[in-house]
Amino acid sequence: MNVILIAVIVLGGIGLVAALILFLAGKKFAVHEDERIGKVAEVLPGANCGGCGFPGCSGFAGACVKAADKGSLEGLLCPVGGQPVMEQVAGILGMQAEASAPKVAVVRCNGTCESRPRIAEFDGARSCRVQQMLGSGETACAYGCLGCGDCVAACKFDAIHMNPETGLPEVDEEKCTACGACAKACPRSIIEIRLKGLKNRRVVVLCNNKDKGAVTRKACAVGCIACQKCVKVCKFEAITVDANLAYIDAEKCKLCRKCEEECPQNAILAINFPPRKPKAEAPAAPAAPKAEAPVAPKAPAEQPATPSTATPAQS
Amino acid sequence: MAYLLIFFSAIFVNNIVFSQFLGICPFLGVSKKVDTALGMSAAVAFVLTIATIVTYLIQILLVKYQLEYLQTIAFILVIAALVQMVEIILKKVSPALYQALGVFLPLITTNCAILGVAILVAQNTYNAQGLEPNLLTGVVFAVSTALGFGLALTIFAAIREQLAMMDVPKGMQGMPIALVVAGLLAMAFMGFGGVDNGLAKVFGLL
Amino acid sequence: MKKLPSTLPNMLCVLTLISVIAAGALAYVNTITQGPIEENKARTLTEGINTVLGVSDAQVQNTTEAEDANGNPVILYATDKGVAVQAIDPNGFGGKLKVLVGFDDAGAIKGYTVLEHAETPGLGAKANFWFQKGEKGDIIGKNPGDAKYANSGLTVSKDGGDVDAITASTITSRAFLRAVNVAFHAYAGASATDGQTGASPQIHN
Amino acid sequence: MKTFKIGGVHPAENKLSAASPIRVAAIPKQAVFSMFQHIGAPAVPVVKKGDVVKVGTLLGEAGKGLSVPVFSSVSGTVNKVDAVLDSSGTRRMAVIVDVEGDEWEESIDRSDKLVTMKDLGGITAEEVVNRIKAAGIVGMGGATFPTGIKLMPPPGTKAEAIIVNAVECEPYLTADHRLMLEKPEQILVGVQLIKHAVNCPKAYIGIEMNKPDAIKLLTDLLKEKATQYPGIEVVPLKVKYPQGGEKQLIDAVIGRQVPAPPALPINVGAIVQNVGTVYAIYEAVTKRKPLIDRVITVTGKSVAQPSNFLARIGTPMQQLIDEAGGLPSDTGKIIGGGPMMGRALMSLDVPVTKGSSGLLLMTEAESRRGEVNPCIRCAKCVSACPMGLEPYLLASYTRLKDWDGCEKNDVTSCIECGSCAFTCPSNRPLLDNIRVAKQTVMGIIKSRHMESISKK
Amino acid sequence: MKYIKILWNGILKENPTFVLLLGMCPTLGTTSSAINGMSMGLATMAVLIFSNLIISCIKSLVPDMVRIPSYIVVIASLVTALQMFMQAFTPEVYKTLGLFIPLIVVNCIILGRAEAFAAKRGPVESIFDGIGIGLGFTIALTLLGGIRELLGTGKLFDVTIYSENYGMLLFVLAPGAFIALGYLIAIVKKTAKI
Amino acid sequence: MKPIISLSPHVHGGDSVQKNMYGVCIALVPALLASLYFFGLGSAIVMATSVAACVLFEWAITRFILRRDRLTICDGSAVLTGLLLGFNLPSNLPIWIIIIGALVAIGIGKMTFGGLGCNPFNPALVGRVFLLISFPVQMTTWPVSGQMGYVDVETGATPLAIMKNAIKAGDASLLNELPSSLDMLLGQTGGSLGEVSALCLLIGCLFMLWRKIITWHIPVSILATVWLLAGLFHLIDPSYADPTQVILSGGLMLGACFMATDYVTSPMTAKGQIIYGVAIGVLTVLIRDFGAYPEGMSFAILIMNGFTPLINTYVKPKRFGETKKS
Ligand SMILES: Cc1cc2nc3c(=O)[nH]c(=O)nc-3n(C[C@H](O)[C@H](O)[C@H](O)COP(=O)(O)O)c2cc1C
Ligand SMILES: Cc1cc2nc3c(=O)[nH]c(=O)nc-3n(C[C@H](O)[C@H](O)[C@H](O)COP(=O)(O)O)c2cc1C
Ligand SMILES: Cc1cc2nc3c(=O)[nH]c(=O)nc-3n(C[C@H](O)[C@H](O)[C@H](O)COP(=O)(O)O)c2cc1C
Ligand SMILES: Cc1cc2nc3c(=O)[nH]c(=O)nc-3n(C[C@H](O)[C@H](O)[C@H](O)CO)c2cc1C
Ligand code: SF4
Ligand code: SF4
Ligand code: SF4
Ligand code: SF4
Ligand code: FES
Repeated sequence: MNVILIAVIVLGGIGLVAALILFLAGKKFAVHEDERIGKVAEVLPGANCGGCGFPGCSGFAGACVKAADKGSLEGLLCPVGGQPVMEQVAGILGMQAEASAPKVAVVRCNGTCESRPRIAEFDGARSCRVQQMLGSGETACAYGCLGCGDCVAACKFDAIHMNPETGLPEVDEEKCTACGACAKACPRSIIEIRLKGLKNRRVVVLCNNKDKGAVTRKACAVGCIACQKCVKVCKFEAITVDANLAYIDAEKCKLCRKCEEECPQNAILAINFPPRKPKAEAPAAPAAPKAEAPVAPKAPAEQPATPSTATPAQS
Repeated sequence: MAYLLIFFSAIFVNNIVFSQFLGICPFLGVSKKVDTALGMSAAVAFVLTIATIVTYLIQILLVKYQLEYLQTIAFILVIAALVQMVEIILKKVSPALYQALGVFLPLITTNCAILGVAILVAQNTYNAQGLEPNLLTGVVFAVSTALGFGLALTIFAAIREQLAMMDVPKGMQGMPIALVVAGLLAMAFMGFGGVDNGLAKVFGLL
Repeated sequence: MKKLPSTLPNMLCVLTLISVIAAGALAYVNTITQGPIEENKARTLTEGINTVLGVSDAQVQNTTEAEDANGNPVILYATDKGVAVQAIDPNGFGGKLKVLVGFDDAGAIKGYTVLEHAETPGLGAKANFWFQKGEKGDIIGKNPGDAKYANSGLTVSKDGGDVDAITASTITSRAFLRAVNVAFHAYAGASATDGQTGASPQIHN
Repeated sequence: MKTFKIGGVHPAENKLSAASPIRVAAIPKQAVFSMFQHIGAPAVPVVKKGDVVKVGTLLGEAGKGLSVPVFSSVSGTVNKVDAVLDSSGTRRMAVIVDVEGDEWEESIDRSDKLVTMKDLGGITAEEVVNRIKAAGIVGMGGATFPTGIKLMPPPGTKAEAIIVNAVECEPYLTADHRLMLEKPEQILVGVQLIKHAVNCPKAYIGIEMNKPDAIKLLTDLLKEKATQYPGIEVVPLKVKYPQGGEKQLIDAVIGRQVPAPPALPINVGAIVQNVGTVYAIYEAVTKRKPLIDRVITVTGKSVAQPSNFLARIGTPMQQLIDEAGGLPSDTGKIIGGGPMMGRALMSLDVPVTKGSSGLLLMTEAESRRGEVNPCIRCAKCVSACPMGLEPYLLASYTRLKDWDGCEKNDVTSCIECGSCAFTCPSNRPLLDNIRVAKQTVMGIIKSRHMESISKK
Repeated sequence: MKYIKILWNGILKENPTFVLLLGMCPTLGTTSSAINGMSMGLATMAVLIFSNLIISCIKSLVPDMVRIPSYIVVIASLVTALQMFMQAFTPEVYKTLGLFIPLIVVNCIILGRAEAFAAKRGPVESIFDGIGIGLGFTIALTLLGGIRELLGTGKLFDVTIYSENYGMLLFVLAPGAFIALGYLIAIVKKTAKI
Repeated sequence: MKPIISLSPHVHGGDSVQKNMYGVCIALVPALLASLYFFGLGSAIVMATSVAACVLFEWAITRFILRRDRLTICDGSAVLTGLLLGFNLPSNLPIWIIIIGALVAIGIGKMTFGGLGCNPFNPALVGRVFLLISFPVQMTTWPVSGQMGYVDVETGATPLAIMKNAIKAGDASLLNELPSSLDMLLGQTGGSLGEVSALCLLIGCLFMLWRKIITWHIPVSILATVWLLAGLFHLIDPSYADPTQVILSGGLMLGACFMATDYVTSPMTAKGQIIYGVAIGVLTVLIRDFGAYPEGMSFAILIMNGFTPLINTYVKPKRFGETKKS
C-alpha cells in the first residue's frame, strides 16, 4: 500500500504543481488576442499534428481567421477533424452567407479559328500573358482570346478547358465556383464572372473588341461593331454601348432574346436555352435558386457553354 | 573533445530523424518552406533543452522513490506543462520571438522527439562517447539532437521547395515524394556510419 | 450531462484527481507485473548461461562484477558447470556489442551468445551463428589462453589470426572477438587470483 | 582587353552589311508618323487633315512630362490623324502624310559642310540642350529615351564621363558601324557638344574589336587632330554581348557598376549616348535639323542586298525591303531591330521610327524556336546573365506565380538582353517568362508605392 | 450497421497512416518486419480502444482548459500499464519495439481520436472507432512491415519466400522504411482513389 | 505569308541537352577503353547491362507508368546514368544485381521525381549506394585488374582498403602494399570499373572543360580540398596515405569530374559550387579515414546533393552593381 501511496503523492504533486504554475502563468502573462482564434481552436481536434500544413492547431486557427477576413476558407482543411470540423469553423467565423445569387465564369470572346483568321504564328512560351506582349497576337483582334490557356492553368477546380477546335476556353458550369481566378489571370479581361441567370440561362455579348467597327469587322467575323441595333431593340434598357462595345446588364436582362436575333454580327448569344422553337417559352415562374442544382447536371449535355458558330449567318 | 563528438554523432551519425525515427510528423508536416523549417527547428531546440533538464531532475526524484514506472506519465505531463508555460510567457515577454517560434510550440508537445530524447537521457541510453553520462552530457546530447533535427528539417524543406518547381508525377506528389526524398537523404546520411567511432579512436577516447 | 466549467478549483481538482487515480492504478499494475518481470530477467539469464555452457541445469554460484581496461563492465557468473562471462565491446559497426561466453575449466570456449548488438540487420547480425560450432568462423573449443593467442588473443584472419570474419562484416567480427577476448581475460584473471575482482591484462583494440 | 565583368554570350555576328555604304533611301509616297516614338508621354498632334507640311514641320508637340516633339520628314498634305498599327503591334495615334515633292523648312541647313565647335562660337551649354530638345532627339540605341532630359543631370549628380556607345553588339546590325566610317568627324563634334552641354571633360568611344576599321579610323583621327578634339578616347572592347547595354558598357569602359534601379548611370557619373544619337545631336545643333531621318540596316541571310539605308522617319518598312532586293520567299520572321532584342513584326506595314536601328528578315528555318525541354539545371543561364540574376529561378517562380520570390530575386534588374534564353541548352523560353514576372512585379511595386503615398 | 461504418471509416477513409499521415515515427521505426509492425499496431490499438473508452466516459467531467493534460494523463497511464504488461508477459516483443512503446503516448493518432471522436461520442461508438482506427493502423504497419521484410530479407512473417541472398538489405534499414512507405502511400492512394 | 512572332531573343546559341549529355559520354570513352583493357569481359558485360537496363527502364517508365507521350531516352541522360552506374560497380557483379541497380537509379533516383532535371539526388549514385548497402558482400569484393574473366575472378584489396587498414592499425608500413602512384594513375589497381585509371578520367575531364560542358569549380575544389586535407593528415601521422595517392585512388577522380558535376544535382552558382566541392572533399576524407566505409566519395556527393537546394537558396550570384553591404 505504501508504494501506491508514494506514487499517488508524487504524481499528484507533479500534476498539482503543473496546474498551479500554468494557472498563475496564464493569469500573469495574459495577452489579448483575437478571441475568434481561441474559439476556432476550441473546435479543432487539438492534436497539433501539423497535418494541415500549419504549425499546430492554433496556427491553423489563426490562418482560418485570417482567411475568413479575406472572405473564404477555401483550401484550408484539418485532416483530423475533416469536413464536419471545417463546417463548425465556418460557422464560428460567420462564413455561411455564401448563398448569394450564383455566378459563373463567362468567356466573352467567340472568335473561333474560323471566324477570326490567324494572321501570324506565335512561337513562344505557351502563355497568354507572353503573347499579349506582342501586341494583337496571332490574330488581328487586339482584344480577343489569345488561346494559350492562362485561365485554364489558373482554375483550381478543373472547370475551364480549351476546346482545340475553336481555340477558345469553355467553362464547365457544374464545376465552376465563380472564384474569379481565371478572370484575374486573363491578360485581356475577357472572362466575366456573371450571374448564372434563371435556369442557367444567359444572354451575353460574346465579344470584347473595343476597336471601331470597321477595324473589328476586318479582324473577326463575329465581333461587336457597336452598331447599336441591340440597344434599340431591347425593351428593358439592359444594353449599353461603351467604347465601341455592347454590354448586356445581367440584372436587367429578361432573357427575351430579341437582341440575339437582331445582332448583324451574331455577337450576342443566348446560352443554355433549348433549341429555338417558334416562340421561346416564357421564363417559368421564379424557381428557388436551390432548385437549380439538381437540374444542372443535365445542362451541359444539352449545350456547350460556347456553341461553335460554324454558320455565322449574316442577317 | 568528447562533447564535440557527442555533438557530431547526434547530428550526423545518429540523426534523430534519419536513423532514430523520432519527430517524423513535424519533419514531414512543417517542411514545406525553409523559413518555417527554421522557426520550427529553433522552437524544438529551445523546448528540447529545457525539457531534458527538467525531466532529468524528475527522473532523479522518481528513482529515489523507486517509481521508474511513472516515468512516461510524469515526463509527458511535465513536457506538456512546460511547453504551455513557455508559450504563455513568450507571448507576453517577447512577442517578436513568439511570432517566430510561438506558433510551433503547441506542435511540439506531441513531438515524440522531445519525449524520446528525454527518456534516452534519463535512462542514460545514448552514446556519451566514453564520458560518464550526466546532466551536462545529456544537455549536450539534447542540444545536438535538436540541431540534427533542425538540419534535417531545413535541408529537407529546401529540397521540397525546389521540388515544388519540378514536374513531379501526380501520383507521387505530396507525401509520397517527401518520403522518398527523406529515404534518400537517410541513405546518404548512412555514409556517416562509423565516423564517430573512427574519430573517437583518433581522439583517444575509446 | 453538462461540462464542468473551467474554474480554478475544478481544474485543479480534476487534474489532480485524474493524476491520483492514474498513479494509483499504475502502482497497482506495477505490483502485479513486477514479479513476472523479475522472473523473466532471471530466466533469460539462466537460459543464456545454460546455452553457452552447453548444459541445461547450471546453477549460478557466484556473480562478480568488474571492469575491463577500458572501463566497460564485465560480469562473471561462476556456476557448477563452468564460468560464463558477459563482456562488452563498444566498437561494433553500430555501437555496443554484448556477448555472453562460456568457458570450460581449461579456458576453452564452450559456447557463446550475442546478448545485445546494434549491428546491421542481416549483416553484422550474423554474428550470432557465424562463430558457432561447424560454421565458417567456428571459435568453439578454441582456447584464447593458448600460446599462439598470447599476443593479441583471437583475431580475424585479416589481422593475422585464424578466425574467418563474417563476410563483409570485418568490423563486427573484430568487435565480437575483442569482446570474447575481454571475457576470457576476465575469466583468466578471476581464476588466477581466485575469485578476486581484477582488471584483465591490457587488450589492444 | 576591356569588357564587362559578369556574364555575357557571343552570338554569331553575321554582320552581312558591314561593307555596304549607307544608301539614301527613296522618299516614300506616304509617310506615317507615330506619336509614340519615344518612351514617356506621347506627342500631341498639332496638324489636322488637309494641312500642308514641309520637311521639318512640327507634327506633334511634346506631351506632358517626359516627351519629345515629332517632325515631318516629308513634304505634302496630311491625309489623316488616326490610330494605326505601329511596330509594337498595337494601334496608336499617328499622323499620315501624302507626299508631294521634297520641300524643306528654311531654317534647316542642308549643306554637307562640317561645322566645328569653333564655327559655333561661344554657344552656351543651355543652348545646346535646348536645340537638342527642340529637334525631338531621343536615344537611337533602342531605348528612345529623350536625349534632352538625359543631358540635364539631376541636382546632386555630375557627369564625369561621356561614353559613346559604338558597340553595336547586336548581330547583323551595322548602322552604327557604317555611320562611324562615313561621318567620323561629325560624330567627334557631336561628342564635343555633349561634353560642352554637361560640362564634362572626358569622353570615351567604346567600340568592339569586330570593327577594327572604325577603331583605327577614329583613333588616327583623334591622334591627328588631338588639339581640336581634346579629352576624347577610343576604347576598344572585347566582343561580347550585351556590351552595348548601358550598364555593361559603363562597367567595361570606366569600371563602375550602376547599382540596381532606381539608380541611373548618372549616379556613377556616366552618360551613355549611342553613335547615331551623337550624330543626330551634331545635326540638330549645327544644322538645326530636327530628327527626321536615321540610318537603318536591312539585312538577313536570304536578303539579296543587305544594306544600310539613310531613311526618312515614317518610311514604310516594305519600301526598304524592296530597295534591298525584295522580300525573300523563305521569310519566316520579320524583326524590327536585332535578333537578340528586336521585336517580331506582324506586318511590313509599319513605318521607320526614331528607334528603328534595323530590319532583319529571318528565314523560316532560323525562325522557329527549338523544342522546349525540361530545365536540366545546368546553370548556364546563371553564368550568362550579365546582371548576375538566376533566370531559371525567375522563370520557375513565374510559373508558380510566386511574385514575392521574383521580387526578392531582383527580377526588376533584368535588362531583357536575352542572354539566358540564348544559352539555355533546353531551349527554355526564359525571357518570355521573366518579362511576365518583371511586368507583374513592377506593377506590384508601383501599387505598393501608391498605397504608401496615399496613406501618408 | 453504424458500427461497421465506423470500423470501415478507420480502416479506409480515415486510415491514420495512408490518409491522415499521423503517427509516422512508430510506422517507420517498428516495421522492419511484418511481425514487428503488427505488434506495434496491436499495442497501439489496445491503447486506442481503452483511451477512447475512458475519455468518452469522463468527457463531461473534464473542464475544457485542462482537457488536453487530462487526456494525456489517461493515455500515458494506459501506455505505462501496457508497457509493464508487455515487459512481463511478452518480453521479446517488448525488446524489439523498445523506445517506441512509451512513445505511443505522443502518437498523434491517439490524442487526435480522443479529441475528434471520443470526446464527442458515446463509449460504444468510441470503442468501435478505436478498433477501426487501430485496425487501420495495424493493417498499414503490417503491410509496410511485410513489404520491407519481404524485399529486405526474402521472408514474410519469418517464413522464407526466397533466398536471403537476394534480399535488399536497404529495405530493413532506415532509408528503406521511408522509401517503402512513400511508394506504398502512392500506390494505396492510386488504387483506393482516396 | 503568316509571319512567326515571338518575344526576343530570336536566335539561339545552338547548345542542347543532347550535346551536353553525349559530350560527357565521349569524355568517358578513354576510361571505358581502360576498363575494357583492365577487366576485359567482365567490364563489357557490366557496362552493357547497366546502360541497356537504364535506357530500358527509362523508356518503360515514361511509357507505361507516367504515360507520357514524349519519350526522353534519346536525350542521352539515361545512357549516361547507365555508364556512370556501370563505372561504379565491380567487374564481377552478377547481372541481376546490376539490373536492380539500374531500376533503383532510374526508377527511384530519377523518374519518381519526374525525369530529367527534377531529381534532387544523383541517380547513378542512388543506384550504387543502394546496391552497396543492400548487397555489401558482392559490392565490396573487388577483382584485381588485368583479368579478362567475368564471375570467377581473383579478388583483392583495393588501395582504399589498404589505406584504411593502415589507419586502423596506425601502422604506416602497411602502406607499402599500395601500388605506385604511376600504377594508380594508369590503372594497374583493383577497384570498380571506372576508378582504376585516373589518367583517362582526367583526359575526359579536360575534354569536358574544353567543350564548356562543365566549369572548373567543382572538380578543382574537390581535388584541392582532398589533397590539402589528406596532406595535412599525412604530415601529422604518416599512417595516413600520401595525398597524391589518396587523390588517385578510389572513385575520387570519377566522382569529382563526372558525378559531382552532374548539373541537376549540383549548385547553380560558382560560389555555391565551390562550397559544394569543398564540402564533398572534407566529407570524403572524413568518411574514408574515419568512417565504416572504405570509400566516401559516393556518400559525400549524395549528402551534398541533399544540401544543394539549401545552398541555392542562400548562395546567390553577385548581382550586377551590388555593393558589399546593402
Ligand atoms: C549498409 C551496410 C551495413 C554494414 N554493416 C556492417 C556491420 O554491421 N558490421 C560490419 O562489420 N560491417 C558492416 N558493413 C561493411 C563495412 O562497411 C565494411 O565494408 C566491412 O566491415 C569491411 O569490409 P570486409 O569485411 O569485406 O573486409 C556494412 C556495410 C554496409 C554497406
Ligand atoms: C541588352 C542591351 C543591348 C544594347 N545594345 C546596344 C548597342 O549595341 N548599341 C547601342 O547603341 N545601344 C545599345 N543598347 C542601348 C543602351 O543600353 C543605351 O540605351 C544606349 O546606349 C543609350 O544611348 P542612347 O540614349 O543614345 O540610345 C542596348 C541595351 C540593352 C539593354
Ligand atoms: C525617369 C528617368 C530619368 C532618367 N534620368 C536620366 C538622367 O538623369 N541621366 C541619364 O544619364 N539617364 C537618365 N535616364 C535614362 C536611363 O538611365 C537610360 O539611359 C534609358 O532608360 C535607356 O537606356 P537603355 O537603352 O540601356 O535601357 C532616365 C530614365 C528614366 C526612366
Ligand atoms: C557533367 C554531367 C555529369 C553527369 N553526371 C551524372 C551522374 O553522375 N549520374 C547520373 O545519373 N547522371 C549524370 N548525368 C546525366 C544527367 O544529368 C542525369 O541523368 C540527371 O541527373 C537525370 O535527371 C550527368 C550529366 C552531365 C552533363
Ligand atoms: S477559375 Fe474559378 S471562375 Fe474561372 S472557371 Fe475556374 S472555378 Fe470558374
Ligand atoms: S480567355 Fe484570356 S486567359 Fe483564357 S485563353 Fe483566352 S486570352 Fe488566355
Ligand atoms: S534577359 Fe535578364 S535574366 Fe536573362 S540574361 Fe539578360 S538580364 Fe539576365
Ligand atoms: S540554361 Fe536552361 S537548362 Fe540550364 S539552368 Fe538555365 S534554364 Fe535550366
Ligand atoms: S509519431 Fe508523430 S512525431 Fe513521432
